[in-house]
Amino acid sequence: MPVQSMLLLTILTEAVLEDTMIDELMALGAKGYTISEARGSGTHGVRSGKWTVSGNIRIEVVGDAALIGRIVERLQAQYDRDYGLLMFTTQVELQN
Amino acid sequence: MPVQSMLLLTILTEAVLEDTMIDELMALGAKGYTISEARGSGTHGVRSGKWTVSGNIRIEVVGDAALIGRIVERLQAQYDRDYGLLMFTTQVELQN
Amino acid sequence: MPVQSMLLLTILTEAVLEDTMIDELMALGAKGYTISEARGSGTHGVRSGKWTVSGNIRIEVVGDAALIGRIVERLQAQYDRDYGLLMFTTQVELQN
Amino acid sequence: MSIEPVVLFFVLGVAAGLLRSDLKIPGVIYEALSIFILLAIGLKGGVELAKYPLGSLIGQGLIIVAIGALIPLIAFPILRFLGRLSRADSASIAAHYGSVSVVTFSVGITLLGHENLDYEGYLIVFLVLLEMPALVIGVILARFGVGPVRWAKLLHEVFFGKSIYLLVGGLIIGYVAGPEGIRPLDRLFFDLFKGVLAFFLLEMGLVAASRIAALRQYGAFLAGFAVVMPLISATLGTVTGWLLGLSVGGTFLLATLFASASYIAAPAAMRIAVPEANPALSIGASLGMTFPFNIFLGIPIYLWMARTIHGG
Amino acid sequence: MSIEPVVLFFVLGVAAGLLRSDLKIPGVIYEALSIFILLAIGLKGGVELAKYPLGSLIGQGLIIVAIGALIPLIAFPILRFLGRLSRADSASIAAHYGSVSVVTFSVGITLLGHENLDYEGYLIVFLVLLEMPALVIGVILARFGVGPVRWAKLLHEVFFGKSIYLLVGGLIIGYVAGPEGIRPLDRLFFDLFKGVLAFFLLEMGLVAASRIAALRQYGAFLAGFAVVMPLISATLGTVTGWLLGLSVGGTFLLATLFASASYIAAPAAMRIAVPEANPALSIGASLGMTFPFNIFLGIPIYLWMARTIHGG
Amino acid sequence: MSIEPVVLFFVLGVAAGLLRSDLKIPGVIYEALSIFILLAIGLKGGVELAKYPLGSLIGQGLIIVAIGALIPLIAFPILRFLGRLSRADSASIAAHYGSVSVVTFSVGITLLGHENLDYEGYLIVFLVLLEMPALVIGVILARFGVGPVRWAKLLHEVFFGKSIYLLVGGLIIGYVAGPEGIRPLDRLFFDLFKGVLAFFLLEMGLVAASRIAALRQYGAFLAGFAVVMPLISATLGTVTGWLLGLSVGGTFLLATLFASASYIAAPAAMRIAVPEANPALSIGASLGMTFPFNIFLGIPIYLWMARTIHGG
Ligand SMILES: Nc1ncnc2c1ncn2[C@@H]1O[C@H](COP(=O)(O)O)[C@@H](O)[C@H]1O
Ligand SMILES: Nc1ncnc2c1ncn2[C@@H]1O[C@H](COP(=O)(O)O)[C@@H](O)[C@H]1O
Ligand SMILES: Nc1ncnc2c1ncn2[C@@H]1O[C@H](COP(=O)(O)O)[C@@H](O)[C@H]1O
Ligand code: NA
Ligand code: NA
Ligand code: NA
Repeated sequence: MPVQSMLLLTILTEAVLEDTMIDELMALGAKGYTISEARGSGTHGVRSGKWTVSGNIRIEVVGDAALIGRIVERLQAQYDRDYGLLMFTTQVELQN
Repeated sequence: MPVQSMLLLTILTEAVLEDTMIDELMALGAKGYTISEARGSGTHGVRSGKWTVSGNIRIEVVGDAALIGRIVERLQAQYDRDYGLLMFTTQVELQN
Repeated sequence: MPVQSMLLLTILTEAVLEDTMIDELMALGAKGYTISEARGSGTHGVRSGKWTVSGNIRIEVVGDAALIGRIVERLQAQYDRDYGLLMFTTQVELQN
Repeated sequence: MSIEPVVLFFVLGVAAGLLRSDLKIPGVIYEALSIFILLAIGLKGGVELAKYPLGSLIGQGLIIVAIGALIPLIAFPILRFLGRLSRADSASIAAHYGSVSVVTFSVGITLLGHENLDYEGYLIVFLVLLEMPALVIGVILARFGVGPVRWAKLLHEVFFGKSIYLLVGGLIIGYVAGPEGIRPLDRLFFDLFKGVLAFFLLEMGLVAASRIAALRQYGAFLAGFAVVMPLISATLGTVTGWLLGLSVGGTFLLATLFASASYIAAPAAMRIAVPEANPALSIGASLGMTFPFNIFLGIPIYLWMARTIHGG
Repeated sequence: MSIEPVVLFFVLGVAAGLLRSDLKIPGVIYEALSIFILLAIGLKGGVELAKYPLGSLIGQGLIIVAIGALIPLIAFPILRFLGRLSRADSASIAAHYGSVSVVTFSVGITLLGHENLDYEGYLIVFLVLLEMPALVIGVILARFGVGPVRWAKLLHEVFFGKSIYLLVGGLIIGYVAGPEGIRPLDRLFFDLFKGVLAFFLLEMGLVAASRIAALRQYGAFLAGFAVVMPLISATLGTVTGWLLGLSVGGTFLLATLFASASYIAAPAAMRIAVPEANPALSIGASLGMTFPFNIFLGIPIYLWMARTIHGG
Repeated sequence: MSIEPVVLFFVLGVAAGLLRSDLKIPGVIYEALSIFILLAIGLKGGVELAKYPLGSLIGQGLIIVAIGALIPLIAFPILRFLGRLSRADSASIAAHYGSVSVVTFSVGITLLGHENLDYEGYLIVFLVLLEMPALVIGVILARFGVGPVRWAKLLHEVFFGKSIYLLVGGLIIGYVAGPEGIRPLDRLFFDLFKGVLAFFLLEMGLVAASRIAALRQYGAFLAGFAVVMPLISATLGTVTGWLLGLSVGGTFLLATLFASASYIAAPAAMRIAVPEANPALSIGASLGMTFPFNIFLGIPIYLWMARTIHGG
C-alpha cells in the first residue's frame, strides 16, 4: 500500500465523556479510534486524574480532512462550552 | 545541539505483542522507544482494554527515515495480516 | 475560532520529576499541559515502569514557538545531563 | 464520646493533600475499593432484608422517599434566591444534597457498632431508593421551561451507573443467598469492611483537600450552606424516623442518610445531564465541606438528636 | 440443589455488560486477582501434595494426561469437518477445549465444600499438567505440513507464561513450606479465596457479555459445540476417574477439569503461535458459552454423573 | 532453622525475572501494597508505643539515632577511596545504606514470630527515626564545598514523602486509637499482613532480577560492599542494642534495621537532591544484592549474633 497523507486528530477531554464521544465518532463515520488515560490542566482547571470524575482521556482519530472536519465541528458545537476540551490536528503519513 | 528533523513512528497494536515488538525494534537498530497503554477500535473490532488479551499498546519510536522505513517494512510483512496494527509517521523536530 | 498553527512539545522523562516539571511549565507561562504514564528505553537504559522509580511520563504542551522555545531551553539546561529526557516538537493545528 | 478511629484516616488524607505529600492512591485502587464497598453494603442489606416481610416495608418506603424528595426542593430556592447562583448550579447542587453518600452512611453504621446500638437492617435499601429521585428532580429544576433533557441517557446513567447497579446487585444476591449462603464470603466482604473503609477515607481525604481551594473561591455563602443544609435534612430525617416508629439506631441512620450529600453518583450524572453547571461548586461543597462536617460533627449531633427525640 | 452464591456474581457481571452499565473492573485489578487465584490454588495443591507419596502419583498422572490429550484430537475433526472451520481456527479452538480453566475448577471445589464432599487434594496438580499438552497439540494440528512453528517462543510462552508459572511456583512453595509454614498466609490466601473468586466472576461476567455478540455472529454450530464438547470431555473424565479409583469428589473434579475450556493461558499462547486464527471465535466459545454453561449446568451434571457411576 | 516461607516468594519473583516469564505485578498494585505495609507497620508501632512512657524512650532514641548516623559516615570513605566511585555516587550509596528498609524489617519481625521471641514494640518508631538522618548526611557529603543544595525541596521530599508520612501517620493513629480502637481494623491490617508481605516479596523479586544485571556491570567491588556493609552495620546494631539493655529480639531487630538498606525512600530522595548520581549503582547494590543477602543469610546471622552477645 502506498503511503497516504492523513490527519491525526487528538482530542483531550473529560473521562466521563468516553462513551458519548465514541458514539459521536462512530456516527460521524470514523473507521477507528484510540483512547488512553491522561491528566492535565487547562482553562477548566487542574484535572488530577486522582479519581474518575477528575480524569482526562486522550482520543486519537486518523482520517481524511473531511471526516476530521466534521468531527471537530460537531464536538466544538456540542461540548466546548461546558466541558474541558482541546482538539488539534497533525499531518501524518499512514504506513499500512 | 542544533534542532534536528526526524520521524516519529507511532505503532498501535495488541498488548500481547509487547515483548516481541521490543525485540524487533532493537534488532532493527532503534536507539529507544516509548510505550503506553491504550484501547480502541479498528478493522479488527473493539479492543476494550478490559483484560490483557484485549488491550492495545502505543509504541513510539523516533528515528531517521531509514530506520523508520526498515521498521515499517518488517512489521507490515510480519504482523499486519494477523494482528490489529496501525502505523503512521509524523515529522518532528528533536529538541535535545 | 479560526484554525491556529501551534507547536506541540512532547517531553518524555522520569515520573519522579512530575511535580517539578509542572512547576517549571507554569512558571514559564504554559496555559495547560497533559500528562500520561509511559515506559520505555533510551540512552539512560530501560525504564520498565514496573515500579514508581522506574516509570516514565509523557508531558505534552501546546503553545506558540516562543513559549516552547523557553521551555526547551530551560529543561535542557536543568535536567538533560542527569535525567532521562527526550523532547521533540510537532506542528499542530489548534481546532478549538 | 470517643473518636471513631476510621475518621482519623480522613484527617491523614487531608493533611497529606494540604502538605503536598507525594502520597497518592492510584485511581484504579480507588475504583476497586468503591466496588468493594458498594457490593458489601448491598450484600449486608440483602441479608437483612430477608428477615422482614417485604410487603410491610412498602408503605414505609414510599413515605421515606417522598420526604427525601423534599430536600432538593428546599435546597434549590435557598441556593437560587439567597445565594444568587445560576439556575443550573442551584439545581445541580440541590441534586447532590438530595442524593446520598455511601461512605457517610458506612461511618454511621460503624458508629452504631461502636455504641452497641441496633438498627433496622432494611434501612440499607433506602440508600438505594434515596439516591435516585433527587437526581431526577435536579434535572427538572435545571431544565424547567429552559431546554431539552436527554432523559434516556440520564435515566440510564442513574439506574445502570455503577453505584446503584452494584448496590441493587448486592441486595439481590444477599437476599437470594441468605445468611448461610453468604457466610463463605463474610471473610472478604464483612470482616475487612472497616479496614477498607479506612483506606477509602484516606483517599477521600486526599481528594477533599484538593477541593477545599475550589470551595474557598466561591465564598462564605456556599460554605455556610454546606453546613446548614445537612442539619436541616437531618432534622427532617429524625422526625420522620421517629414518626415511623424506628429504633434510636434506625432514626439516627435515616437522619444521617438525609444529611449526607452525594459525591460519586451525582457528579457523574449532573456532568452528563446539566453540563453547564460548574462541578467545582457542587463537589467542592459536598466533598470539601459537608462530608468532613458530617463525619466529624454531624454524625455525633444526629445521634444526640435521635436519642433526644426518643426521650433518651 | 441450592445455587452457589458465587455464580450469582457472574450473572451480575453479564447483566451489567448487556445493560451497558458503566461498571468496569480496571484491568490491573483483574491481573492482581488472577495472580492471587493462581497462587492460592498452587499453594493449596502443594500443601495437599505433601500428604501423598509422590512416586505413587506418577502412574496415575501419566494416564490422566494421556487421556486429557485426546480431547483436542476429538475436538479438531469435529470443528474442521463438521463445522467447516479453517484449519487454524479448528486447531486453536481445539487447544482451548483441551486446556483447562482455573476458575471453573475453583467453582467445582467450592461446590464440594457446599456439599461436604471430600476429594483427593493432589488433583490440583493436574490443573497444571493438563494445561500444557493441549496447547502443543493445537499448534501441531495447525502447522502439520503447512508452515514453520516458533517452538522456542511457544514453549517459553507456555511454561513461563504467568498461569503455569504461578501455579507451579505456588505448588512448590506449598510443598516445601507444608501446612504449618503456610498457616500465617492462610488468612490471605485461603480465607479470602471465595470472596476473591466472587469478584473475579463479576469481572468474567463483564467480559463474557462482550463476547456473546461475537459468538452469535458465528452461528449455531459453534454454540452447539460449546455445549456438547464439555459433556463429551466430562464423560471421559468421569470414566477415567472411576477406573482410577478416585472418590466421588475426585471423579467429579476430574470431569470438571476435562470439561473446562481455557480462556487465560490458551488465548495468549494461540495469539503468538497461530496468529491467523480468529481469537473472537475461540474466546467467544470458551468464555461466552462454555464457561457459563459449565458453572450453571455442567457442574451439577458432572456431580450427578460422578455419583451415578459410583453407584450413589 | 527452617526457612521462612515468605522469602520463597522473593525467590519465585527473581526466577520469574531471570526466566523472562511474562509475570508482572502492575505498578499500581505495587503502590497499593506499599501503602498497606507502611500503614500497617505504623499502626502496630503506635499501638505498642502507647504501652511505654514516652519520656523514658527519648534518651534511648537519641543514642540510637546518633549511632545510626555513623553508618553513612563509615560507608562514604569506603566507597570513595577504596571503591574510587565519584563523590556523588559515594554519597548517594552511603545514604541508601544509612537509611532503612521496611520490608527487611518486616521479614525480621516475621522471623521473631516464627521463633517465639518477644521484642520491644516501640522499636518500630526507630524505623521512622532512622530513615531520615542518613538522607540528609548523604546530601551534605555530596555537596560539601561543591554546589548548592535544594534543601527545602529535599526536606519536603523526606518528611512528606509517602513512606515517612504513612509510617508517622499510622503511628499517630495507632497511638491515639489504642489497641481497643484499632481492633476492628485488625482483620485487614494485621491478619493479612504476612500474606501481603509475601505478595510484596514476589514483586521485589521481579524488580531485583532486573537490577542484578546493572550491578554486574559495576564489578566486584560494589558486590562485595553490598555484603560486607550490612555485616558492619549489624555488628554496630547488636552492640548498641545490648548496651542499651534490649531483649534478644530487640537487639536482633535493631541489628536488622541498621543492616538494611533503603530502596524506596532513598532512591526518590537522591534522584531529586543528587541527580548526577547514577541510580543504577545504588539501587543495584541495595535491592539487587543487599536485600536478598539480608533476608536469606543476614537475618539468621543477626539472630545468632543477638543470641551470642546475650550469652544464649
Ligand atoms: N496548552 C495545553 N497543552 C497541553 N494540553 C492542554 C493544554 N490546554 C489544555 N490541555 C489539556 O486539555 C484539557 C482540557 O482543556 P481545557 O478545556 O482548557 O480545560 C486539559 O485538562 C489538558 O489535559
Ligand atoms: N482510524 C483510526 N484512528 C485512530 N486509531 C485507530 C484507527 N484505526 C485503528 N486504530 C487503532 O489501531 C488499532 C488496530 O487497528 P486495526 O488493525 O484496524 O484493528 C485499533 O485497536 C485502534 O487502537
Ligand atoms: N528513539 C526514541 N524513540 C522513542 N522514545 C525514546 C527514544 N529515545 C528515548 N526515548 C524515551 O525517552 C526516555 C528518556 O530517554 P533517554 O534520556 O535517552 O534515556 C526513554 O526512557 C524513552 O521513553
Ligand atoms: Na442527602
Ligand atoms: Na478441557
Ligand atoms: Na541501614
